[in-house]
Amino acid sequence: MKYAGEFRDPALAKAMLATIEKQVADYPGVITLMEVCGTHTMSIYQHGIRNLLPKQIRLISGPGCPVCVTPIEYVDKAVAYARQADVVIATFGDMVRVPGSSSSLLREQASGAQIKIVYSPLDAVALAEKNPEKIVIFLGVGFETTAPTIAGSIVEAKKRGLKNYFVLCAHKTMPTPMAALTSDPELQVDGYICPAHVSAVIGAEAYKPLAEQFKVPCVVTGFEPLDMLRGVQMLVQQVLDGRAEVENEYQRIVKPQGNAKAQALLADVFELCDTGWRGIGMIPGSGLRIRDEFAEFDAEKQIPVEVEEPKEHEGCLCGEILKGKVTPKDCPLFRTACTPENPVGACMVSSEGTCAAEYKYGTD
Amino acid sequence: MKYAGEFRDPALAKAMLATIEKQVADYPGVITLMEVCGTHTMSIYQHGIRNLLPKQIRLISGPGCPVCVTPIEYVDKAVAYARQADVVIATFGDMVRVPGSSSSLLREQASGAQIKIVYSPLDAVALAEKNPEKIVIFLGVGFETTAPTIAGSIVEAKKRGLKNYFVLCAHKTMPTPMAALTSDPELQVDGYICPAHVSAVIGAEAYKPLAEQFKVPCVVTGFEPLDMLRGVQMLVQQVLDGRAEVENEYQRIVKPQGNAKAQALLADVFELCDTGWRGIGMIPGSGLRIRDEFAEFDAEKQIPVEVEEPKEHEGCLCGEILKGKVTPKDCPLFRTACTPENPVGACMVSSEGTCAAEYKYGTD
Amino acid sequence: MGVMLDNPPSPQSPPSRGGEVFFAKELKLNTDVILLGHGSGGKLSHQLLDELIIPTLSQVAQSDQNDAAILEGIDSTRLAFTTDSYVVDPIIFPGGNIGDLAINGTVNDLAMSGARPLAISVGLILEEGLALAELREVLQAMKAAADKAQVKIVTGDTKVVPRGKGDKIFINTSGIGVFDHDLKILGNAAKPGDKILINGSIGDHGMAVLASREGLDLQSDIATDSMALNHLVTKLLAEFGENVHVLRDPTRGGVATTLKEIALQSQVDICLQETELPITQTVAGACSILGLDPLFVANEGKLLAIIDAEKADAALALMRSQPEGGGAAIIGDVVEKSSGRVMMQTAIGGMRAIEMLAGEQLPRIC
Amino acid sequence: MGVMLDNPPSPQSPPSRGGEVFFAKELKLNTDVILLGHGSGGKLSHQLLDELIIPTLSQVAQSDQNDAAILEGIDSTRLAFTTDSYVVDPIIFPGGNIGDLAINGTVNDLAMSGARPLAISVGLILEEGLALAELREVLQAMKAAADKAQVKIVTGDTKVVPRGKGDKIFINTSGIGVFDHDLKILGNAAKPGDKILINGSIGDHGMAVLASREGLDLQSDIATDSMALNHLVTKLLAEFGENVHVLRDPTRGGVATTLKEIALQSQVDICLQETELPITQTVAGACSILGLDPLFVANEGKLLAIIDAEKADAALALMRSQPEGGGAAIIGDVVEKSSGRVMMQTAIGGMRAIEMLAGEQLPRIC
Amino acid sequence: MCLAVPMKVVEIEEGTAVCEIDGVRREGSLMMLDDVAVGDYVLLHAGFAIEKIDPEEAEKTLQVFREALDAGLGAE
Amino acid sequence: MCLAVPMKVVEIEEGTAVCEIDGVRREGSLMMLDDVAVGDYVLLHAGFAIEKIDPEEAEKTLQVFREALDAGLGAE
Ligand code: SF4
Ligand code: SF4
Ligand SMILES: [Mg+2]
Ligand SMILES: [Mg+2]
Ligand SMILES: [Mg+2]
Ligand SMILES: [Mg+2]
Ligand SMILES: [Mg+2]
Ligand SMILES: [Mg+2]
Ligand SMILES: [Mg+2]
Ligand SMILES: [Mg+2]
Ligand SMILES: [Mg+2]
Ligand SMILES: [Mg+2]
Repeated sequence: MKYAGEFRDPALAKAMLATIEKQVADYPGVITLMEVCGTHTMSIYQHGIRNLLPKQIRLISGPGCPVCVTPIEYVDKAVAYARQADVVIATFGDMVRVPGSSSSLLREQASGAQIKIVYSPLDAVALAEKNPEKIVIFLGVGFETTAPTIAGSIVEAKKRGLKNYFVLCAHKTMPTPMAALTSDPELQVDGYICPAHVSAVIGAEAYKPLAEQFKVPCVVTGFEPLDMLRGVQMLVQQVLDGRAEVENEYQRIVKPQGNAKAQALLADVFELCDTGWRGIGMIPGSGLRIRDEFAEFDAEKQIPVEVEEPKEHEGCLCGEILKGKVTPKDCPLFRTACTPENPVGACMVSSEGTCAAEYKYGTD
Repeated sequence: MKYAGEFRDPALAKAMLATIEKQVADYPGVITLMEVCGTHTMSIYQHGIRNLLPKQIRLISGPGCPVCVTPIEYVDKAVAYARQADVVIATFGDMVRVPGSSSSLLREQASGAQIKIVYSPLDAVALAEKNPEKIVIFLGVGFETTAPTIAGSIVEAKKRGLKNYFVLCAHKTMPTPMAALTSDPELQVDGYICPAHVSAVIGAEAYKPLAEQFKVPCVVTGFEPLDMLRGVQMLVQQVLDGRAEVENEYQRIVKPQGNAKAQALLADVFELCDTGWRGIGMIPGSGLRIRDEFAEFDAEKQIPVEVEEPKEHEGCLCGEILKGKVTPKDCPLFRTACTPENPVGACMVSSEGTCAAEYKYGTD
Repeated sequence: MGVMLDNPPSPQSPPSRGGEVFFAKELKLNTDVILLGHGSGGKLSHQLLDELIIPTLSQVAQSDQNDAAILEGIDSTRLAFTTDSYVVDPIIFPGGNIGDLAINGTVNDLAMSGARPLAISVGLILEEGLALAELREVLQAMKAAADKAQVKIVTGDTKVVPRGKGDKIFINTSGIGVFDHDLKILGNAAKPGDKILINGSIGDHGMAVLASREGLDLQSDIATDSMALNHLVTKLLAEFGENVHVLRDPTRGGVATTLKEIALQSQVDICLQETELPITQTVAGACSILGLDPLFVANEGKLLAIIDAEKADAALALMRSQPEGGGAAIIGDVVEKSSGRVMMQTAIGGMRAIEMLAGEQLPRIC
Repeated sequence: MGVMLDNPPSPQSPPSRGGEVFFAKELKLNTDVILLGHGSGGKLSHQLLDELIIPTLSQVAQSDQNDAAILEGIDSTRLAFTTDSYVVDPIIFPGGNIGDLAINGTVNDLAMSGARPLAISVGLILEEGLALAELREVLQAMKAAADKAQVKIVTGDTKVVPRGKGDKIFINTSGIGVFDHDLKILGNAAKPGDKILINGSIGDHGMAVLASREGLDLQSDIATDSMALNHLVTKLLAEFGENVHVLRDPTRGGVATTLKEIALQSQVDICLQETELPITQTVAGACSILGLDPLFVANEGKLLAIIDAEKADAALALMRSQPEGGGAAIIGDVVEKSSGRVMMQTAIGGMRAIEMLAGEQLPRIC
Repeated sequence: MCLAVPMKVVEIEEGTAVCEIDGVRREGSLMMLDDVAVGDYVLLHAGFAIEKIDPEEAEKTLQVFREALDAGLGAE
Repeated sequence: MCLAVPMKVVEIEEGTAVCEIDGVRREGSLMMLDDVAVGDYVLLHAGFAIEKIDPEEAEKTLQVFREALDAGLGAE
């Protein structure tokens, strides 16, 4: 695995760990770093990074799993669509287990709904083209990494003249919630491990206002273990130096200005909107909605559906976890009532969710 | 089984057999009686009647199995309809095994066609009502016993305002082909065992022209073993007496004029037409077609379909068998290439067919 | 799963898995139906097994579950081994369901070889969306049937197929039997002169299922005859030993097909007496409406016993004295060495041949 | 069907039914696909059996077919008994098909208990419309796999379900094994200090099937690892006897789920070494595209052997010398008595827990 | 194609009769018959009552047989 | 939601690249990238190539680690 395998080299990892240990050897306090991207959360657990780091470094997880932060109303709406006879729900595999107020897509599939897990939104477009008698609704969930691929699918559907391809859109954008979080006086974050692939689209410079306004160090960091260790090392160095800059560990992918074509695609198809984050609440200007020019592909505008009253699950600490205030083990439901096969809250449903990652990979 | 069990009484059967034996004890020749109804054919085999009769009496089978006499083009058309995506073929179980030129309904079902076996044409009407997105085509095959039930279903579909119920019509009528057969100089029939339930509709008098024109005794006969024995006895007596009349053994059901309401239903929905009989050929005025007033239910008029070139199976003696000229055992394919599970010809396909009955119940 | 037959685990011991994550509240939490994940082999599979399937069928602790069950203390050098899959629609019908059917069917196949049924395996293929309540009912019927037949369910497997790729539930049962005697009960052992016995009425199972199938709209009180016959066979063999030549259960294809099979295997002619066939009026009525012949309709609690003529009456008496044989009858004879014909003398004294079922018996009006 | 294991019928003897009506021209006449009637139990069923299934799988003459197979000359007081149903989609995939899978799977389950596989039953559930050519290919693969594993297919059953009520073909195989030794190879026998061995690379089967499934559009040369492991087990047991504590095949749920099961059953902690896991580059590549973890992907020709540490290197050497074990590796240790945790030391030296598969592994992009 | 069964009418509602034979019930349309009453026997074919059964005629037919029997015919 | 895999472009046709990783191939749309050539490595996400990989930058990043290693860090 070229460009992945090299970044898992054990000897190099040990050298970087030693570098970090040396860095903080005399540091008396604790440096709290937040990874906002769920893929980072996964990677930390998967490679067992947390227990390799010196005790002065504390990693906490932020709201970066797009499935986890999707409001329950969205899941309920997807379920309601799934129940319509001619509708096929096309989705990435991540969404199908997410519990809505009273059901999930997997549960609806068991009752006869047509749920098709695809690898790419273009596969959903092909599905619509192949089944003109069906209504294909793709679940548009994800950050700036994924949103352009859905935008691309809409452009493609338009090009092919499809009348039966729709997107149920709940895309979110990244730096905005970080600013919202940082302005929470309870939250003490000494530095941000900034998302790898979101940044490939939006560019490293996108975090500049955050770094400058809140005086918080930001390092765009890749997902491989070496990347993560180096990102931590760079953040620690900023903290030790008293700097608060945007640095880019992941220069092999992420450019300062990001991917202009992907950004143009996003801007063509979507526009910013206010949106709710599960566990956090409404964050102005943090979502994407389909522009009027593409309203013919907007499921919500084209296909009426009645949705049940949303009902959040009780006792779940997801909101606090998404803000990085508590960890899964602080939740009384963790591992007892709430498990990956029967998730209570959003953080347990996606394999990227903080609770799911802790459940699957946590060692104590 | 009231009105069935009594007519299977062994002691009474033996008494009637003795009566017949006595009747023909001194008769030097052979009396050939033809049952024209397939249900008689079945009954003869099922009860083992043939080998109970004295050797002076020879029973031969005529063209009375409606499935057997349905032309191969009809099966091909049903198969072609079955291949249309939205079509459900509704039919009595008897039709599904009949081989067309290259397929059968059972074979098409295995390829994904929707074939629904019903007990009553009214069940097919209900099926159409319940599945408005489907086109339900009922296979209208049968003589005057069955044709009124299909007429009834059309009347019912009209009453319910159904737009998706159709009949593919190949109904045939009874006395006409008997006349056609009898005029064949090769055929030597000394008396007709006339159909039981066809006669319930058309009435015993319907055979009068036949009896009078061709000087051939006719006895309307029930299907139970006692009925059959008595029918034989009555025919033998006419032969011995030199009479050629229409008599009615089955008076508990069959009236001289038949069932006027059923006849009216037939006349309302259908009109006579020329039609082809498998193995026999065209017989003028022997078929029924749907009247123009009910054209909206006529599959052939409403639903265009392309049908393959008909291809009859080679070596089959069905035609001769339907005319009563040879018996199945005279056919070289019988029991070898031609079996009920892989029928070559029409007489093997329906359980009423002469070859099928001989295969299933014949004792040598 | 695995079980030592000599040391069955105590039924009190609960499933002994790691933490509380395995307990019932979870199963109840959001699975009123089977989900695809219940066939994944992972945690949902284990939950389904631990919460429902194993406690219902066998009470084997999870810690005793292995790739294969171990049967100990086998003292027979001869084994009977059989398998059958059950695919009936509907899965629940008057008098039983697919669960007891699957146990009784395999118990009977073992018994028909003269073996004592010892252990049964259960392979479930569940369709996504199957109601857990239906599954529970089926499993409970399996357990009750196994208990009644005194056979243990020792190993199993559960798969889940996507909705529309199955039909609620398919069950395979395989069975092992041991021999407590040296008799050879085989389909090729019928001899001229033998009598043909059946332990009760014909066609009940097939007509019960058909009548309860959607669309035919028949109302009747016909119930399946599904029943284990091993105890009856044990008594027959104990009493009549080598005078019992053939035993076979006339399931799919009915009495006609089964007798034709035996006639061909033994190369004999068989003659049935129509007047002796035990057929209930209700079954005869339903058959007459649909144009079916009860001789070809499936039975699930019947056996055909071909027995030396000298012992036939005594065997009939024994059958009739047993709960499984109240309606027993001698229905025909093996008449002579031949190529394997089956005939029937009809009520009025005629003779007709009996062939195997050709395709399926379909409701017909011809 | 029935077969005397000591007196197998000669393969030359043709099916010995009545007349010519049973021969091949008829089967060929109009059945390029399975029809419902092939499951009726009647003549079409017999034709399918006599023309295709029996000649392909077992060559038992029809006259020897009974409700149960008879196995003679059993000289073991202990038996292993196992069952599995196979429901894979697609039924034919790179390197194999559902047929050899079904044989190998049951052979392996017997072998994992330390038993010598003796006899296998085959229960087929065919979907109306299945192409006979596909069925033939599957059956031929079954026979070849059984021959290779030196196990006999002795009894079987065939059902047909209506189109849309099945998925081409489901196969149940059940198996009986006998013991040539007194060893107890059980899932609860892992001991602290033991080494964990695997006979080759991980995840090949699951990824081969997934990659050949419609819609994912992956191209690769990944082939199933499906293989019978009984010969390998025989050698391991002959050489290392009671030093072999646990054997298990990591099928559904993969290596992770299987080790978690063993850890729970034996109440021990297990620690894997990520760097020691044999995973081919291609499987790793396919997993990374779909976001799957190879530890949870199914294997069908692999065994996990938990072996006394002292013999682990010798056992590894033996495995590597065998055709089934060329890629064998020691992948971890049993570390201590505990409540049954499985951990993995990652390549960079971190530690992570391994749980069972939760639901199904779904292709994901998170 | 002419299989028909004699069944007893046990209920009538809106042109449809519930017909019974030996404990088995099935609905049949009365579209082709007038004056059917509960207790009558009808011949059911493909879900339609196609004719009533005349008990007197049935009896008369059987009488012919009984006379033959009484005349000593068929007695072994 | 940001799983993406570095893959080598082995074929390009009409805006679509065949991408390969260790013997596994999958098509990816080039809608978001200009100037992709066969032999380039791209990051594939949900069927789209979302960015090219810069080999020099990759090398530079690894170099930092190698220097730490050469400095004797992490050696046991
Ligand atoms: S463990 Fe479950 S209930 Fe608790 S915070 Fe996490 S998702 Fe919510
Ligand atoms: S046996 Fe077959 S081929 Fe011969 S006449 Fe009869 S139907 Fe035709
Ligand atoms: Mg196993
Ligand atoms: Mg069996
Ligand atoms: Mg059986
Ligand atoms: Mg299993
Ligand atoms: Mg179903
Ligand atoms: Mg049997
Ligand atoms: Mg098993
Ligand atoms: Mg297995
Ligand atoms: Mg069977
Ligand atoms: Mg299918």
